[in-house]
Amino acid sequence: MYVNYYIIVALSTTMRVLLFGIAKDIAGAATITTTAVADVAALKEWLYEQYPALRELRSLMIAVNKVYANDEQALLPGDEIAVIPPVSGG
Amino acid sequence: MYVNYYIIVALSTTMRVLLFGIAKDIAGAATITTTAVADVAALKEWLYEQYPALRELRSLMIAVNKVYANDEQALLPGDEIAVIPPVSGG
Amino acid sequence: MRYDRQLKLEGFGPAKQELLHNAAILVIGAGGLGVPVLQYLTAMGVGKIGIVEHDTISITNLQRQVLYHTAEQGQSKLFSAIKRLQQLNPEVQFMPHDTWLSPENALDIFTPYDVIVDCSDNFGTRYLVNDACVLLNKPFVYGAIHKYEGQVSVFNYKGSATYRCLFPEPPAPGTMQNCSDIGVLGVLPGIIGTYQANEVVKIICGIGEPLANQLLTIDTLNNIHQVFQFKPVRQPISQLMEEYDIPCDTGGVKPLSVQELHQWLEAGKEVQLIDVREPDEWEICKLPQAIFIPMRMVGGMLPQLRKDIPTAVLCHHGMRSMMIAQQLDAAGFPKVYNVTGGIHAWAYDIDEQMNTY
Amino acid sequence: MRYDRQLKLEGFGPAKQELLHNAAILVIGAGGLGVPVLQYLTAMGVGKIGIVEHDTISITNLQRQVLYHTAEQGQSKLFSAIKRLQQLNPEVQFMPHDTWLSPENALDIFTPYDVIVDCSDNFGTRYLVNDACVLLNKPFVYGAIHKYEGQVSVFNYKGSATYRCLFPEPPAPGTMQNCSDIGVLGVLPGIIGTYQANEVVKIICGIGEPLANQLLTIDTLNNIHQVFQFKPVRQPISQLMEEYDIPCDTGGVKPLSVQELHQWLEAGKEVQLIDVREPDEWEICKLPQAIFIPMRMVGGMLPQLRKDIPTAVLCHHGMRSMMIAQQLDAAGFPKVYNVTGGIHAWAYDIDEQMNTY
Repeated sequence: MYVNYYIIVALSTTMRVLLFGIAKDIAGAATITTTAVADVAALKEWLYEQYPALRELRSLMIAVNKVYANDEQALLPGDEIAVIPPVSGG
Repeated sequence: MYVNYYIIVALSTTMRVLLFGIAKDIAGAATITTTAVADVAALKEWLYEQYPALRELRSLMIAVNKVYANDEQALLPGDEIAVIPPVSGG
Repeated sequence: MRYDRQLKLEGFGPAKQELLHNAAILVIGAGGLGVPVLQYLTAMGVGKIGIVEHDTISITNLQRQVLYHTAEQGQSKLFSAIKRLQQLNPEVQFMPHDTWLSPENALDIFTPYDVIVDCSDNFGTRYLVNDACVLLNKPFVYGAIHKYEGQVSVFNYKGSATYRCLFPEPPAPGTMQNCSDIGVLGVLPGIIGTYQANEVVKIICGIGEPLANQLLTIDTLNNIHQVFQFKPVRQPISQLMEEYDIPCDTGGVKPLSVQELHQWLEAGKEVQLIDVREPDEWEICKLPQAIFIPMRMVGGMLPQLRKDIPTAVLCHHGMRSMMIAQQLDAAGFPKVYNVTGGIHAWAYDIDEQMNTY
Repeated sequence: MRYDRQLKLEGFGPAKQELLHNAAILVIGAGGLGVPVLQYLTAMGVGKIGIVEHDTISITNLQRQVLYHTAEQGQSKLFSAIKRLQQLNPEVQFMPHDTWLSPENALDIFTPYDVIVDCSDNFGTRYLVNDACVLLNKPFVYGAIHKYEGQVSVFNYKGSATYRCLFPEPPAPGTMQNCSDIGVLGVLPGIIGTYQANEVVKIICGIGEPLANQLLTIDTLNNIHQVFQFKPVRQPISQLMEEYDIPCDTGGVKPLSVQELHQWLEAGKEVQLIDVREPDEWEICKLPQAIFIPMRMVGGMLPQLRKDIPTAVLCHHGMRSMMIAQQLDAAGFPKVYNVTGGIHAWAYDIDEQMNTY
């Protein structure tokens, strides 16, 4: 048995966001950097402002550390954020 | 930009080993626990002693933290160890 | 003898083969995803396979729909597929549903099946499949593709989350997600479809861990696989919606081919050509007549743009420019055009000396 | 028109399609892995495809080799495959190599091709493919399967590591890796083969990141994907070995069916039946005549075992017991038998009341 203690020291004022599917196309990049935002709702607001076309997707899944996140979820520096739009191709 | 500092405190005297392919069949488990061993050579020796059939495979790839490891590589508590035998099915 | 390799397989064997034999699976769509799903479920010995398909075989299908023959263009996909699958395994019983799925027929069609496999190619059908599966309490195996990426999941399985738990409603009418044909690498639906077939087998046979409450994303260019966890957010459905089709009316935006644009520019026609790419793209290649306004700057520049002449929007392949063209159209610009295929098409069809990327 | 969806695809387009058209790909084996590789490379428009295959179609192939028809049993896989693939895409040129790959023919066969795709099913061929690719400086795309797991990699690509950098030499002659038929789920080679086809396209077209110096492992039961990194360990090869076949002589170990074992036990034949499973398995079901010695204890128990009567070794499916049977045979035990299919087969074929797991 072993135990890991992680001490995360945040020097960060920005956040890295991974984009999937058409969100990647709209932003023109697979990864973007945001100013630090407090929660998922604020992140979405920032995204919609930067890339108005994202709003047209209507449903935009945000995952934090590989788990689906509600609008209320707080974001911390170092969180792994993913933006996953719906995909319809077949 | 952000920086993570990890401080890993080892309380461990055993190690967890993931088995793939026929190594899993030979051991009868996908994960086994070894006594702590110093390096990859010692790990292989332990494996061959526990499961003599593994020696017949002749080439047994050991990966530590997702990277191929030579016999000389030291093992630390918390390392993610994988045993990957050759596979021939098609 | 046919299933010898599965009968011998540790963790499978005769009991699991019997479960496959007793199963009835419905596959929605016999296209890019449906073909590999059908091929492998047929080969492995599912007892009864239903197929919903009403399309005919087109030459543009054949780059990814490997079941069909070039000589079969114009023929029914449904019956060509069944003919071919029967040649592979005559022990399987096939049920043809020669129709498009609709709110009128979905519940009746789904009722006799144990698992629904969604291999459709549009949001309307995907939401209809979801809602019908929720109403009938049937699991459905989801796969979808976009360019070089795929998604796989299992919805509504033993109370697990549904498609609407992830994506409550479809993209807006007229958006490119619904309406543009953005292309696909032929092998991608092969990868995603085989994963779907695998999930079906896992559900039917009770082996392994199906992707319930998990979304697998696959980036085939970089071999990055991620699994995202989520939970059911139950929103009760009491009946299907009346309409699932999402109109593709793109407002006043008209397509403009690079050939037409070329003629306009040669003829000196007055047009406001806006290139919405990023600065590093602009460095590589540009049209001298274009105004350079990166996509994210367009909103702030609207007052400076002319509304008295036609506007054509250009990007790399015609996707970002479609977004901006729609924005301009909505903002009241008259005669907004989107340059189809973007500067990439220009480089190939008009100016072969142009740098490409 | 045929390749419209690829021509439209951002990052692909006419230039990449032309690279596919100009490429010559050799596929070793038209079996479980080879079929999806061939189907998708053909559909996507590779210019020239060579196939090395000398086997005939067997009914047991059809659970995973979805290209063939039940009516074609006994016919040449090679020519059936080419006939079917030509119906899919007559624009592709197919080169039949109606032979088994050998040290005598490998270099000549490989020379005209740009990429070699290893879809073989045995270690001898895999090491031969590796060595020939190293000698000729050609990349090869590797795929291999075991039960519910697969491996994919790209070897010898622009100086990257080779198969022997990972696995310097093949398993010993007679080991089960070479010689037992352990079964496979039909859809697994479909998943791995489509990944291989994707890697071929990435190499030919220069898109994405091919799996050079990376081994992708896929666990299809639990959807666990891992990528392991490694580096070239150059061991110069100046010529092929004389012989690559790995003999399957399993010493004195003979197979024993559960039917035969049943007859022996009914008849009271004197036999030392050793069950080498683990205690929790023994709890679930057992044969009353068996001696229980978990696998890892057998080595220490050898002096207590009888050498004057035949020994039969039993486990769950016949794999662990084969290992032990070989160990006993090597230790000088006479008349060593391995119970084929293990206690699982017994439960299905002899005693339907027995608990299974």
